[in-house]
Amino acid sequence: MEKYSGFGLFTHSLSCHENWQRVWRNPQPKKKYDVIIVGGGGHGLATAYYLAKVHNITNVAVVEKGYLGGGNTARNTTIVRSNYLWDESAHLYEHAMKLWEGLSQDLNYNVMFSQRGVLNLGHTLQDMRDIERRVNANRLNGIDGEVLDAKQIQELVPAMDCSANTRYPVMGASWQPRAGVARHDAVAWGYARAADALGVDLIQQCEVVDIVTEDGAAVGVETKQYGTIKADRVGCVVAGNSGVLAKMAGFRLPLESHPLQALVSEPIKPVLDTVVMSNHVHGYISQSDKGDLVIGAGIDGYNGYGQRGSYPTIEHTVQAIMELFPIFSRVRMNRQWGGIVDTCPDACPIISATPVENLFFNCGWGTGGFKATPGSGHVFAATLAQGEASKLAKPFSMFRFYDGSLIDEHGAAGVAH
Amino acid sequence: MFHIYCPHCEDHREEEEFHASGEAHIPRPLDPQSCSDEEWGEYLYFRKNPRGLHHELWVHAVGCRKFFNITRDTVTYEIKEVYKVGEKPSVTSSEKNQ
Amino acid sequence: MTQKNRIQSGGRVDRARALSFKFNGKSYQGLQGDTVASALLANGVNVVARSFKYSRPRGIISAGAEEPNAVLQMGATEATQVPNVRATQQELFDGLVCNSTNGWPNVDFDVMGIAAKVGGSMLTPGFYYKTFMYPQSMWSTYEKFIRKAAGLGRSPRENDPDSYDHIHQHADVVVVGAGPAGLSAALSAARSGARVIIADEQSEFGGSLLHSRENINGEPAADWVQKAIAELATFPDVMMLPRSTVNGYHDHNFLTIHQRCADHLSDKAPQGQIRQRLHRVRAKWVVLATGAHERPLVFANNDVPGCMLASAVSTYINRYGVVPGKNLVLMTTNDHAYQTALDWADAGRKVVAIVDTRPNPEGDLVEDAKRRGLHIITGSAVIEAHGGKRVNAVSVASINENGESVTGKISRLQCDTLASSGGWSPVVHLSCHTASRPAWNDEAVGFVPGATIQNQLTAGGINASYGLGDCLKEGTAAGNEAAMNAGYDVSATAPELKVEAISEGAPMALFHVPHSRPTSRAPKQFVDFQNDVTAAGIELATREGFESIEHVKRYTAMGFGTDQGKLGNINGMAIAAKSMNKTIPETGTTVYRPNYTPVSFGAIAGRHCKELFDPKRFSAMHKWHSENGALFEDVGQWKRPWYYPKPGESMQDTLDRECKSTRESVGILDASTLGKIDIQGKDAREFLGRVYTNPWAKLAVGKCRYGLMCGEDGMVFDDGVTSCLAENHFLMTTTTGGAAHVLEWLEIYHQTEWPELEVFFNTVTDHWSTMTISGPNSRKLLSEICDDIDLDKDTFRFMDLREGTVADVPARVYRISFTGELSYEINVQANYGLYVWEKLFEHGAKYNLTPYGTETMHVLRAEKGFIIAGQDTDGSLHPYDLGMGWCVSVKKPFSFIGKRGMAREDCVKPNRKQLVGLKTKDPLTVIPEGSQAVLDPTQPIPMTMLGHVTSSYYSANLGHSIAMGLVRGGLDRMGEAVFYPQPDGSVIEAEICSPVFLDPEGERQNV
Amino acid sequence: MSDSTASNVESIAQMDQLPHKTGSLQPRAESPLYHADLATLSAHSADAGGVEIKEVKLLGHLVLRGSIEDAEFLSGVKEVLGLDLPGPLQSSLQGEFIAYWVSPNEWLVLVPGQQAFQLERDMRSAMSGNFAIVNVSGGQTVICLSGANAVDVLKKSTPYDVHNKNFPVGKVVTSVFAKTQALIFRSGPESWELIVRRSFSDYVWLWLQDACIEYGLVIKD
Repeated sequence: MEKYSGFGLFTHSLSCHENWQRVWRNPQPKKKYDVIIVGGGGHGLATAYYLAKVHNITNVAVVEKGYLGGGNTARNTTIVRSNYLWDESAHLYEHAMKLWEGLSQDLNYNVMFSQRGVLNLGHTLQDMRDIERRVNANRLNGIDGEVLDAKQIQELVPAMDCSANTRYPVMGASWQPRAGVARHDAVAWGYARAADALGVDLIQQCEVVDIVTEDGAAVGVETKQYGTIKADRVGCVVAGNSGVLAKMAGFRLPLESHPLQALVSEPIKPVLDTVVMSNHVHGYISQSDKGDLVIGAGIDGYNGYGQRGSYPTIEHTVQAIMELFPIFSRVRMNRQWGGIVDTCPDACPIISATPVENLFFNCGWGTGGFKATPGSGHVFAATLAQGEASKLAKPFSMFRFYDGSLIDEHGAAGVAH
Repeated sequence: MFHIYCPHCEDHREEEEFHASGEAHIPRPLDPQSCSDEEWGEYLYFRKNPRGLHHELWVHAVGCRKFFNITRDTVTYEIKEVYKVGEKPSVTSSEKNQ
Repeated sequence: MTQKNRIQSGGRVDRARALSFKFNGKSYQGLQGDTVASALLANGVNVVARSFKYSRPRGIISAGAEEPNAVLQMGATEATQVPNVRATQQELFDGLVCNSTNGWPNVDFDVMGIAAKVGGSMLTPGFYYKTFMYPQSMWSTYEKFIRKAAGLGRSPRENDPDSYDHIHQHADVVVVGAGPAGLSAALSAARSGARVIIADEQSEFGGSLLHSRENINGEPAADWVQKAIAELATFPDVMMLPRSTVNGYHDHNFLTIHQRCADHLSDKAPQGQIRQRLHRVRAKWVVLATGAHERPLVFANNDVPGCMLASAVSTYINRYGVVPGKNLVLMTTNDHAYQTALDWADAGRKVVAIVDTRPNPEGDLVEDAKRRGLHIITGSAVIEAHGGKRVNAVSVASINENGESVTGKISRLQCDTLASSGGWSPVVHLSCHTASRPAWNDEAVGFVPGATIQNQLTAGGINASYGLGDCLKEGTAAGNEAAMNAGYDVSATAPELKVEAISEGAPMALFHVPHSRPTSRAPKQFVDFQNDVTAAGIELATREGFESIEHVKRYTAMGFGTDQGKLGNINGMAIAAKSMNKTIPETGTTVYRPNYTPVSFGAIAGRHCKELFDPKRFSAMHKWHSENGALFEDVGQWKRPWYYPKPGESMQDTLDRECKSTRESVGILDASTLGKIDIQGKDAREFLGRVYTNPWAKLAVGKCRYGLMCGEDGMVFDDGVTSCLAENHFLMTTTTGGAAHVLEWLEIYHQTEWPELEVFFNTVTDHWSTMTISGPNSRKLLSEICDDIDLDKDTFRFMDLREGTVADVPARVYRISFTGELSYEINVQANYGLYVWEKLFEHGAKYNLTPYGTETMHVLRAEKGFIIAGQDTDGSLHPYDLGMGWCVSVKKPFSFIGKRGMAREDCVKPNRKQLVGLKTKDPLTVIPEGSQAVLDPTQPIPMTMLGHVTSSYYSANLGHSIAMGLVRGGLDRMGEAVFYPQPDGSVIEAEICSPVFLDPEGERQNV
Repeated sequence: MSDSTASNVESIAQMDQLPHKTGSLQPRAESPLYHADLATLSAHSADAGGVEIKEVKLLGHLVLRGSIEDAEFLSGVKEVLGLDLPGPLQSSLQGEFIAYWVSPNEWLVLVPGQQAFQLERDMRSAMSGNFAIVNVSGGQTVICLSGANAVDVLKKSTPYDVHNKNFPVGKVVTSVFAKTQALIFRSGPESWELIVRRSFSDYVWLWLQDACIEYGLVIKD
């Protein structure tokens, strides 16, 4: 793998950039792999990378129906934070956060991880109780965070209306300084390039139409373009399609797919240096390095695989942003779009063995998948390598929905974005 | 934004008047106490979540407050039919596993 | 008049009405009817912007929504700033102030431009990803510079003085676009009697006809437009919306139309007027008559000011009376653009040459040009433009037949304007919004709308039908079909419109003009002007393996500008396709998302902001609370009194006073916000037994009972007191925030699971005003204004209800208590709520009747260990976890909701988090709510947490702090110590105890 | 499942909720919009404008629940109110009484405030079986909108189609109204009635004032 650097870029500029190598190969699939990962999004590619790098399992294929990083990786609002309430999720997301912190260097690909901090606003007394609870839990779990009052928030975010004149005045917030945003596409591409360099086959335009099983165990996948590809273990990381893949394998998952919408403004000069999220007025916002205000909110209430939701959701989101930032009234919304999120009843993911032996699922990240990308890939790689859930993955078994050991991030008012 | 025919009001209404209430035709087990944890978990949480035709329960929340069923394509968002609670859908998926 | 490029006559501008405006601090004049762009061109302004990455000078390219360069900061005052206004769409008004957005110190002399000349060769696609990584710690510094350089305009720093509006529309036929196809569609639909809305983004209807030189029925096209508008105005059910862009086409034929009501008048909307209005439209049928955008050709230095779209040049000449230069070279792949050369010549300026990429052009316009003696160079292309801030020459060379290489020698033509036309791209954007994929049409060399499930028809340019006659015909047909589909009679036919046919030769499919040097070494050939995406960049992307068109777009940022790739996307796809040896349809398709053009956040929010962002719900006594100094707490949408501070009191002072007065004498709480559901029917009792965890079979008439409600998972989600008013009649109360959910909960079970149960649920939350008087003197107080209820403690007992009158108003009085004191909850019809409340105060003075709010209520109930659902619960606790097993009846024959759930394996295991009382070692220390419990405060991080403090207060009545909290296995740990580490490093020690801190025997409420 | 023999009159708590003191002793009743003080505002209000607004205060609001297949229920209503319960989205007017269809088993009947209790009693006596009557007079109010632009204000406020062709005089729908809901009744070519919940009435009033600015608002007491 050619090492990227400013100097390298300069060298290439002398030859008019005609000699750049391919970032990844375009291989024909082999007959059989040690591990096949279905889904070439950020999580799948990260899984492949860590399988090769940490576990030395390089006979790995990532099969992707469309193009790499083209699903939710390409559609999310790129927020990265780890201030989750429950120990299980906090440990998982903090694991991801630590990986984020060295990711550009690890991958030799600048994922533009910008630790500009995330504010989770509170507007009611109960919001503030929940914030205190979460920040205390974070602190004792070793996750940075503090509770700010309205005045401190105003100093951090001068553009926001922190006065008492709004419908739901800002009472305070949790503040995680290490949190931030990253460049979503670069995450997928960086993992893809690094995985490819370690020997992983990235097979795009390859749609899995069935999970091939023998004696109740998965032995490969049936693809539309290349027929059967065999594997000792199969890992599915197909947000937005998990239910469809599970159905192929003959079981159901405790999740439903919903549209999640987002929107951006036209690019404007820097006006917002942190990420601001409010569960109560229901919106969140950050400003990308390009200058767009990147805005999102909650899911649409119905099941949908359409990568689009309903317009009122967009309206409510914009109203929420206007409640927080009335000065943006004359700024204009450029584009809206939607992704498909697989949501679990407890707003926590599933990283799990399944009723089919050698078939593993990593899914149900709901609206919060992007931030977990490195952690998710890391623990799923360990799970696939060991053939059983790794320590951090264990609480996220799909079977928790039978015995009742849910990890309910809803109830804890964890803003699931 | 969907335009939904309410079979009770006998009128098309905007989606804003409705709430989606999830998959339809999930009867509460008649004897919950005889259910295993697994059966109860299935009832509580496990859904078909189809890509394609979906029978789902909606309520005309800002309107007549009545629940009813919709058969809708979850990809095209086309509503194929609406029918009252207790009635059977006439449009169904050809797939067996539905 | 210094408008050097304004011609003496012609166009739709009013030469009698001069308007002055400022651009980059300098004053100019334009005319009524101008856009900012036409006025700038009239004044000979060349450079309007600096490009984002390379800081190259940029001029106006187009005359419409596709403009990528002329994107300005507008606004005369801080509060009325608008970033990123497209000069080609903004109508000029007197006093308009605008500025370029990039360029320092100014667009004409830009320091960044010099830097970019040096470093520009490194700014390839992906350069961010390849650099700035080392050292890790420096990224945040690099990022600051990157951010500063990015962005176009800036946000206002003050609040918008204007208001915005939404309006709902319903139409049989919505016609998008009021060009020839749209107008004829609207006319035919309107004539059938259908309800029609026709919207167009421009200031006046007519579309291309506004600058056309063609005739309809022997009259100038613009005259036909006026007649069409006049006829449409005669139909009462036709709505015409100029200055209104259909921005989004959503599922089930829902459209959003963004109307600029006052943007053309002034910075700030005139008094009483709305700046912009968003129409939310439900259409039975939609006719898309959105026309087409001309494609520029991609050649070297094609961004030098003076390079323009051919049709835009015609528009400026014919519509605005502005010739944007002196000497024109036109490069075209098609006949249509010849009109531009003809228009230019008609305006009396010099056409240097027409460079046609086709070897043998033929067609009426070509012949026309030949007749007029215009110099036509065939089989050739402009391969490079020359000049800095304005084109001064172009290089022309012959090219091979498929346009892939330069075949002849290069000659140079002097000129100041280069108009180019690479053909037309149908405006398929709206048809893509509902996930319909456009389809490639080889003949038309463009994407046309693909299959859709929406009730959608298309007419005119969007179908790649560019002849005027075809547009009119298709429009009429689509209007008829739409009206017919919507149920109207369209049998009456109107006379066909006569248009002179123009024969056109076939266009050439050319996107990327070859250069004598390879793309990577040729001067920059821009594809997406706003994001500085070049042909070389696209080729590099594919070379590096970004082969999907989505990858190419994301890697290069092509199409991600505010113009959303209206000019560049097709060219970019063609270049990507060529570099991968694929066809365009093989490379992929292009999908557009809403909005078609950007929409102000203000317009999207409408009136739903500030005070009206969300309803404020008030009880009947709200005014009294405000007048008596209450501070309010938001609970759901309700404004509830939080506490009533007296002058000079701290919050704790107030709470201490309110708590003490209540326990010592009597306090009063407005409890009207609690949800109230009237339940009638012979199966009401059975129903209650199924939805509550405790038994209801034997609750006697006139009695009340507390109930817990769980989900099927066994977790508590609401609670409240339900009273038996009569054998088949109950009144259920819910939490304030949970009222709507509980009612829907009851309905879903009734309607879908147990329809056989005869029961009706109705909300009566708003009907009753509820005031709770609590404290040892509450009976005395009540007795003063209630003489028809026997208040004797043994007659009207705890958990009884009575009917009578209070202050002469019929009332239901419930002897229930959330404070542990003797309490009466008085319910009267809400129209009398304030009256009775005031009467209580009239009589309460002698008992020091003290109003208290939610905070004191919380303290008083916590002294008694009563939970608040939503504060002490979080959806993960079942009744046993709360120590409320007494409220669960396992004996009920029906498996009530929650019973099975709370018996699951994880729910019955020991050591769950359980709700207990907490007594701090230091009685004056109040553990902050949300503090986390540990057993070993010295354990290194991560520490093992046992649960958190849910409720915690200082109790003035007890003289020490009290708290409730969750502790793992807490119910079996009474007397044990737990520790609460605080952010400041201190640790609060507490002892686990019963949550009932006061009057454990419950004597006070029974007095 | 109807085998109940206990008369509805006994098994349901009926309560006359209006005070009976008269004259100076009569308790003061306050309609939901009392606080907006429309009386004072109307004194200063413009005489002409596109929209006229008025609260119809303190009517009796009775919710009737029952089945249209229950002949006794229908005849009981007819006997007492003199009207046939209307079908979906329809209203039925009889003298001072008007019934609005709300849902397949629900109607709202507006009657003079003082008659509500007696009418409830009479209806209960006239029927048996599975039905319910709920007095909600304190919980909602009627706001009349009229004038040439009343329809425009409605178009700003509700997504429902209020055009003549879809919403003739006499029709009634419950729909979204701004961010709350309202029962919307067309009482005449240019007049409409909104029935809104008490706790939302201030919000609706604020909304209406704002939405009417461009048309001119006339306030009537």
